[in-house]
Amino acid sequence: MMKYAYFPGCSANTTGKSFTVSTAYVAEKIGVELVEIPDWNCCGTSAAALTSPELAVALPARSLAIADRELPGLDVVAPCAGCYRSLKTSLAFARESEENRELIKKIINAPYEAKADVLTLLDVLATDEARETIAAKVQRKLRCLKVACYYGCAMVRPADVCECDNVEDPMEMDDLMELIGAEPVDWAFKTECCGAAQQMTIPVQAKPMIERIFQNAVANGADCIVTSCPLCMLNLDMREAEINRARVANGLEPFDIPCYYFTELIGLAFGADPDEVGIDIHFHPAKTLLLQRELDALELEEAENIARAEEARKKAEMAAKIAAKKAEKAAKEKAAKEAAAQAAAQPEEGKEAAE
Amino acid sequence: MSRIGVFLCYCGSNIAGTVDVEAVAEMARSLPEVVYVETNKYTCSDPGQEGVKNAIIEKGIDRVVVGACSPRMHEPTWRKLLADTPVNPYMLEVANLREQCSWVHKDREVATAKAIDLVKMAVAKVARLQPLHSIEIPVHKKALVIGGGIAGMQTALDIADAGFQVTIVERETSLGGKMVMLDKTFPTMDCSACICTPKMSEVGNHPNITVKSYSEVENVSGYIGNFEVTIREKAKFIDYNLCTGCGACETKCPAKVTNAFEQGMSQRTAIYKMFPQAVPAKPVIDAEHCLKLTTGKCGVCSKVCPTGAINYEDEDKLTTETYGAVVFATGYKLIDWKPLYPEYGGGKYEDVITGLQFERLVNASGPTEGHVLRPSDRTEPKSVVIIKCVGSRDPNKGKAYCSRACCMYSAKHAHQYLDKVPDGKCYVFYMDVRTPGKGYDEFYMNTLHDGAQYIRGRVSKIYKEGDKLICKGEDTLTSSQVTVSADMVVLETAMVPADGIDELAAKFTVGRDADSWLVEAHAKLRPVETNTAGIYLAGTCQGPKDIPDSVCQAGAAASKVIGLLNKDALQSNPQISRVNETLCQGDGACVNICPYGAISIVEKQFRENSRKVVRPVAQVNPGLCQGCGACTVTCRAGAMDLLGYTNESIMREVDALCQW
Amino acid sequence: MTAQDTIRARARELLESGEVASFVGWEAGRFANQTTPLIISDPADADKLVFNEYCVNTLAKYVRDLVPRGKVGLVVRGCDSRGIVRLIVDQVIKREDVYLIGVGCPGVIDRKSGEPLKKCTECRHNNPVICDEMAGDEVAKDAPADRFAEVREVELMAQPERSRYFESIYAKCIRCYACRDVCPCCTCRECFVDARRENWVGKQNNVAENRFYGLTRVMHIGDRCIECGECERVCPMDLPLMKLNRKVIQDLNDLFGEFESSMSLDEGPEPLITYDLADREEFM
Amino acid sequence: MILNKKNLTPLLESMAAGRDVFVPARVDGVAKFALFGEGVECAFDLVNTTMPPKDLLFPQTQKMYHFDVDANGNYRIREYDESREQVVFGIRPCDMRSIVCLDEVFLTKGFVDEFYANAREKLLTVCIGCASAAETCFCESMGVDPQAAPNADIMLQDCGEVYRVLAQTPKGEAEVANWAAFVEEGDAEPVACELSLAVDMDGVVDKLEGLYDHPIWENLSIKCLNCGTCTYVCPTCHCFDISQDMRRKDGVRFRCWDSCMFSEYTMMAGGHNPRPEKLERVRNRFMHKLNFFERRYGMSLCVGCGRCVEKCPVALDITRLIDDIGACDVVPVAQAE
Amino acid sequence: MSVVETNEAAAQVPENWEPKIIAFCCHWCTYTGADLAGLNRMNYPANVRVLRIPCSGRMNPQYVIEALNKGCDGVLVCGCHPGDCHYVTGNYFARRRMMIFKRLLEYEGLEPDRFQVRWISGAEAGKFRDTVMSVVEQVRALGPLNLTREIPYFELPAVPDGEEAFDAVPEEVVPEEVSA
Repeated sequence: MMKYAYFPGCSANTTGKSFTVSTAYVAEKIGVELVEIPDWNCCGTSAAALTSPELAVALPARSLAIADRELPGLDVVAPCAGCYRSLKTSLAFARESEENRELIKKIINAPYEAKADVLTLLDVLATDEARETIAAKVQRKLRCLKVACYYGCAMVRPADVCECDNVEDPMEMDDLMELIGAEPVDWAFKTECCGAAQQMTIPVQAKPMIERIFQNAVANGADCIVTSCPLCMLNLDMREAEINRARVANGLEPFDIPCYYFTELIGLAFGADPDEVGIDIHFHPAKTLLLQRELDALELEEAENIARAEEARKKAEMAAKIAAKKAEKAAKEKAAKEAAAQAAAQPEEGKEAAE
Repeated sequence: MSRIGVFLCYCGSNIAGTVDVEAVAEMARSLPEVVYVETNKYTCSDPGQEGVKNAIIEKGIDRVVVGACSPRMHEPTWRKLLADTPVNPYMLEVANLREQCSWVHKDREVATAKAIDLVKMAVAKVARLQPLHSIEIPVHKKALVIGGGIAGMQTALDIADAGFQVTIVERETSLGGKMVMLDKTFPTMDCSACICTPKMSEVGNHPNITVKSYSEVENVSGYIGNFEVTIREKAKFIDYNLCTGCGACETKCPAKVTNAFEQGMSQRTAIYKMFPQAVPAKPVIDAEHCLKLTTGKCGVCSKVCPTGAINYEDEDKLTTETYGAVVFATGYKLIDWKPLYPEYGGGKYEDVITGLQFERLVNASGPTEGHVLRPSDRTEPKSVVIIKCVGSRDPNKGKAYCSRACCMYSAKHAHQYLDKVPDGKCYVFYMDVRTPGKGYDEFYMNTLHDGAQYIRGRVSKIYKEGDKLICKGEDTLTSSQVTVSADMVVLETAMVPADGIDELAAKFTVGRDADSWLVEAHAKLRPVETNTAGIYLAGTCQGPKDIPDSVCQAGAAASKVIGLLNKDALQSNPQISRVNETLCQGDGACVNICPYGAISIVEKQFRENSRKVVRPVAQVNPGLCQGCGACTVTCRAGAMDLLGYTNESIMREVDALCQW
Repeated sequence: MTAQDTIRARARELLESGEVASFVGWEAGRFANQTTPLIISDPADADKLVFNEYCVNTLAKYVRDLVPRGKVGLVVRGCDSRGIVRLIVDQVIKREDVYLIGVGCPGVIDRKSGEPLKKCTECRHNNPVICDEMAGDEVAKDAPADRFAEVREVELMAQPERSRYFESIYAKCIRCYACRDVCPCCTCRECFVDARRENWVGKQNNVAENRFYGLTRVMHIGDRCIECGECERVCPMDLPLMKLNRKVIQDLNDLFGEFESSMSLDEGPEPLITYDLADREEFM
Repeated sequence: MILNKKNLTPLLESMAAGRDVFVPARVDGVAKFALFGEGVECAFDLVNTTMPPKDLLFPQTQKMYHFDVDANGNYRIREYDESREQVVFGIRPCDMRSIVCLDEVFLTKGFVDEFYANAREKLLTVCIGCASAAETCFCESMGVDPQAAPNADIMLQDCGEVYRVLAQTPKGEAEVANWAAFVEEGDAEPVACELSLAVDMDGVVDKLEGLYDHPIWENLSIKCLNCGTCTYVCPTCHCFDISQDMRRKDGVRFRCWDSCMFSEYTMMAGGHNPRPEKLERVRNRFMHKLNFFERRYGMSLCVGCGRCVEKCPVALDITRLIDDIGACDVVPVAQAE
Repeated sequence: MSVVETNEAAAQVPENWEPKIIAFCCHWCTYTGADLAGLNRMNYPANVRVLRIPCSGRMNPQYVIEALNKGCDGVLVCGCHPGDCHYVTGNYFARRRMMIFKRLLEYEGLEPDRFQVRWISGAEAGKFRDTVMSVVEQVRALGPLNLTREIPYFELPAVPDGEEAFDAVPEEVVPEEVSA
């Protein structure tokens, strides 16, 4: 039974609504219990560090302290990458030395042992137990859907805090996609920055960062981009229209790349209807591609069935010919043996006759 | 009773100016065991020295104190002077009355009092000194050069030309090292093989040089003049006396092995010559990949060999010889950039290659016969990006130092590329261009004129889009972002020491710095010597450098070796440690404190209280001991003492100073 | 089977089988609860061996004179075993020269006062660190309060007071060298005090010469001291010698990292005969 | 004549007027004879001091001569004489008996050691008998009466509350003469002092001569540490070494205690050592205590004070040796002609 | 054994008292630095006498005790900067030994400034001069070393009036015959 303390984060019921809905759906389906941390507070990703370093460390620590106290023994899951990084940095700071923990305790004036670990949703779903249940629960493989897995920066950097295996080329989400039948594409912008807040402050310079991501995805044959961070989703999905407008103005082909949360696709694979997993509230139209690919999948299946049937027929034919040949050979041998036996028997008859 | 002579010098007015030398002389006469005191205007002058010599002989003096300038200045002079008298040159103590007394104190009375103290200390010390004699250390007139690259070969040639026997130990199957892999050499662009292979054949045929290819140093003992080195000649499975080098076997061998010489861009057979002009020009069987040796099947080469030179039962051969001097010329290798730079693809993209790979591409005997074809699809790259300082000057991911030669050979690469692909575009991302040699900057200017586009900035990311390699970087001069889509990228990676240098250097107790480069005795004044006497350095093993510098160092190292081997014997430094065996308990505390490994524990037989006893005692190797005295302090019983600075003499010096 | 019986039985067996040439233990002394070291080579004497909470002496150093006669059997508690390790690491004897019968030590009682000895209250390793076999199982013992309490107490004194304190110590010393002769670290063939040529220490008994001897001895054994406390116990003038030894041990631990000397045969070199490039720099 | 114990302190104060009076006291935790004065409280309750009183007659380090070279270059030697009028008050009978031994060594047989002689003349010995004994005392076995000291100037026999004063020498009588204020007439019976430890000494001296190679020395010496404790706390040990402390042109020649237990004691030039091993050294010490001295001076050099038994780090016990010698069955060798 | 009385005579500072400091300098670096100070005609107080040893690794703590016992008021030990040692590792060992020894001496009541160790390279003439000047000032401030030591205070024996010296050889003494 997989049970975790759940830190939703501010985007859960706002911009990241579909992420939360699909996460709930998937979690319920594979039996992962996410117990929300009571009275959790903002993780401070956006502005805390600007005001004071102590605040940036203490804000997330308060929620972690509540988790330690209320939900002892449970690790904390923070699906949103921004929350994950803040919590993880605070945890690393607390575990670094005794004085650091004392400082935090003084600020949040509550006991805090920094026992619970902080995980991303990917870590949770990447465990063997979760993978088995996912594989078992898959009803419809999302075949011929080419996905470009986009991890963003917050989940992987800084490497020593986020304990990421390969900062440039992580594979956790790719493996999950393979599990549900999709085809992850090998591309180079998995952890490239999406411009995050800069999209608001210096949009002109930041726009190309997103455009490049789409360009590389398309260049490597991806149909869509799968991500696990509400902010990345926001930047990619919401700003695709603007970028397309700009491209059309410059006479370039507009992109048609929908973006999904990986939990949405897993939900689909479990047979969920797109609306159930929050695919209805995307900026860029996301359903048409799914239907298209569903159709392709069916056609592919059909073609495969035909091919398989053809193969079976051919095999049967050849088997029959072999059997016929074998029977013929056996018959010939029997005949030869009888002839030989008769020849041996004659001299005896001759001999008997002679006595 | 010893007869001490004290000779005080005026040094013109340098000492007499603030020290009342006569008063000091007067005091000295009253010191016990002092029989003769003489003052002199210039003791170091010839007449002065004559005066001292006569006084010594006349008065039968057996110990001498000279109160004059610093011992660092004229101690050798006084020692030579004593050599002509019956007095042993080490029965001498110098009181520094000039640099540390007259020159640094103004008050005449205070300076004289200090001078008196210094002379008293000197007299007290000289009274306890013993005559010391240096011993002769035989010098074996043979040199060992480790490494057969250009540095090793040049050193060996110079030593051999001076008439001494030289052995070159080369780990690879042929001489040549990295230089023979190159195509052209800057700044003159003359073909590397054309200037390297003649050297190789000269070495191969030189009567005084024995080349031990495919061999490594197994272990070492001994000291300067007498290095006992055991060399392991790995099994070649080919009898070099019979083999004519015809190459028939190489053509028939079915095995396919990635060719390290071609930087992994082509295949070679199990029985192979590293490259056509290899010296020795005979193949070697690679035991790991030869089907016969691994699975027992095949054996084609022995069938086709006209002279029957193949012998599958060949074994490693260990030979031990004594050498007078050892020269390290172990060279360098390129840093393994793949794990360090995932942002450049981390080795995923086949067309992101290193400088040496590029050298093989443009080399006529390389995998592409000199045509610049990119490894992935063997098409001619129309645009190439060269990135400098990959791994160099990068303390976070690579090495902090600058690898010195890459600025020049990256310009060479650009020039070669533009030369071979006239319509090609070449971009060079750089931080700085360092061209510190004769004709170097002109060479760089030519490359600029050829049309190479130098962009000042680092490449932050390389990714593949379609069949293009997109290089994202910045141009700090225009402070703008730059994206270049290239067909091929050449990384000029950092130089690091060759593999296995730590173990090899440890065997010779040669120091290494934090990056494992061998440590020279003195960065400026003794760049080719090491702290271990008799061991010298040449080439990139001492640090990144280009071919001209390597050859320079090779010549320097050779001259040092020749200087050493010219002597039939060496005078050992007599001021070394000496063991008092009755006190020594053989606990070995001194052994691991000696920086030169000069002390060993040996079992010896003694007669103690009319009983024969065998027990371990320490033994000092006069050739290795440099006389630092660290062992005398760790020896609690005081069994180890340093001649020239014995515990007793220092104690009496302290006593002499303290009792007014 | 008490530990004492096991020791007696094993001693007899070892001597009879000839596996050891001599066996070192304790025997009862003349007075009540008094023990004295006993070295036997005849199996019959094995029954004289005793082991109780009055075995005051540390036996390690006797092995040095017995090894020429052949293998030596020895009863070892915590301090004895560390003494043996010290002798082996200092190459005075070899490991195969001794056969060690380990025994857990409950702490030795002073036969007069009935109180545990000072060295036993401060003991941190009462079970043998090496032994060939155990006679009786290990004895749990809670670690002493504060290993460097005495040292800190002296460090807190003002400088003139500390100077007078140590001058009074060196005034009492009668230079009988019992502390040197009992210490397993002091195994030089000829001690520096007898080096007449260097004349480090004069033969007269005054504060200056006693200070020279005291300071030098601490510097010689400081990084190898096994803290057995024997030097303090045997000193006829009851000088607090461990205050000096523990001061050096405390500084070594603070400056160069924890080093417990003589705990195993393959421990690294002692702190003062090795170095670390990252050592603290305070002389620049 | 009797002296009430209460009057002890006033008596001491009066005696200390012109002279140094040494009393048994605990100084910095060490029981020894210290100069009576303020800050030193007497410890007559001590059975005996750790450091013997021999230090007053034969100090651990005694300056003998000062020598230098005078203006015209010849040697000039000046002798130190640090002897002063001293009183040792509270010395025990066994230590008084040890002074007899020291007198024999330093004053008889043809050479008078004037340093010792000066000190000895100026010493007034006031011996106090023992009412009780420590567990290590065995003076009776060595022929010492715990309540009597024939060679003491004044003998105070402990009679419980009072001392019985016996002036035994002219000097003693002169001294007692001016004790008038503190003593009363009358007599008292000295308390008998029983000793728990006794050894049988008869025949031991002769037997020792036959035991030269007997294994008892081996068993005894093997556990000795060869430190100098026993020799330095022993009241009768009198071996010394002479050395000098040089300065450039002058120096002091001094005498200092030495111990036959140190290997360096018998180290000869060239490295030969007649007593190289512990066995020879331990045997030599006990032979000197129990045999050599007897043969030369007719008295045992061990007074049974028990200090060495008390202070030996390895509890090497002379009394057990004597018992073992008694138990040996070796026939004594004929008397040397 | 007389009760310990620290040398009262040493406690009062004689009026023209000058601190006597011995400096053990390593031949390759500090001694060269000192010579360089001379070449540059720098000036520093003359209270320091330099004793040349091959390397700071040669510095035996027993020399320091000897110096303090025999009359020095301060001891300075100098060597090459760690890493520059001519004998490669000499000063690494010295650094550890001197750190421990300095703490031990201070523990025994020696004022910290009386025993100092400094790494001075062959080029740091200025640093040598400054070190000498600061050590001399610090020791002068501390006054004479207040440590019990008999050596400098040979109380000369009182010469009996009129008699200059006596014959070293005592008069003939006839040994009594040995008593039975």
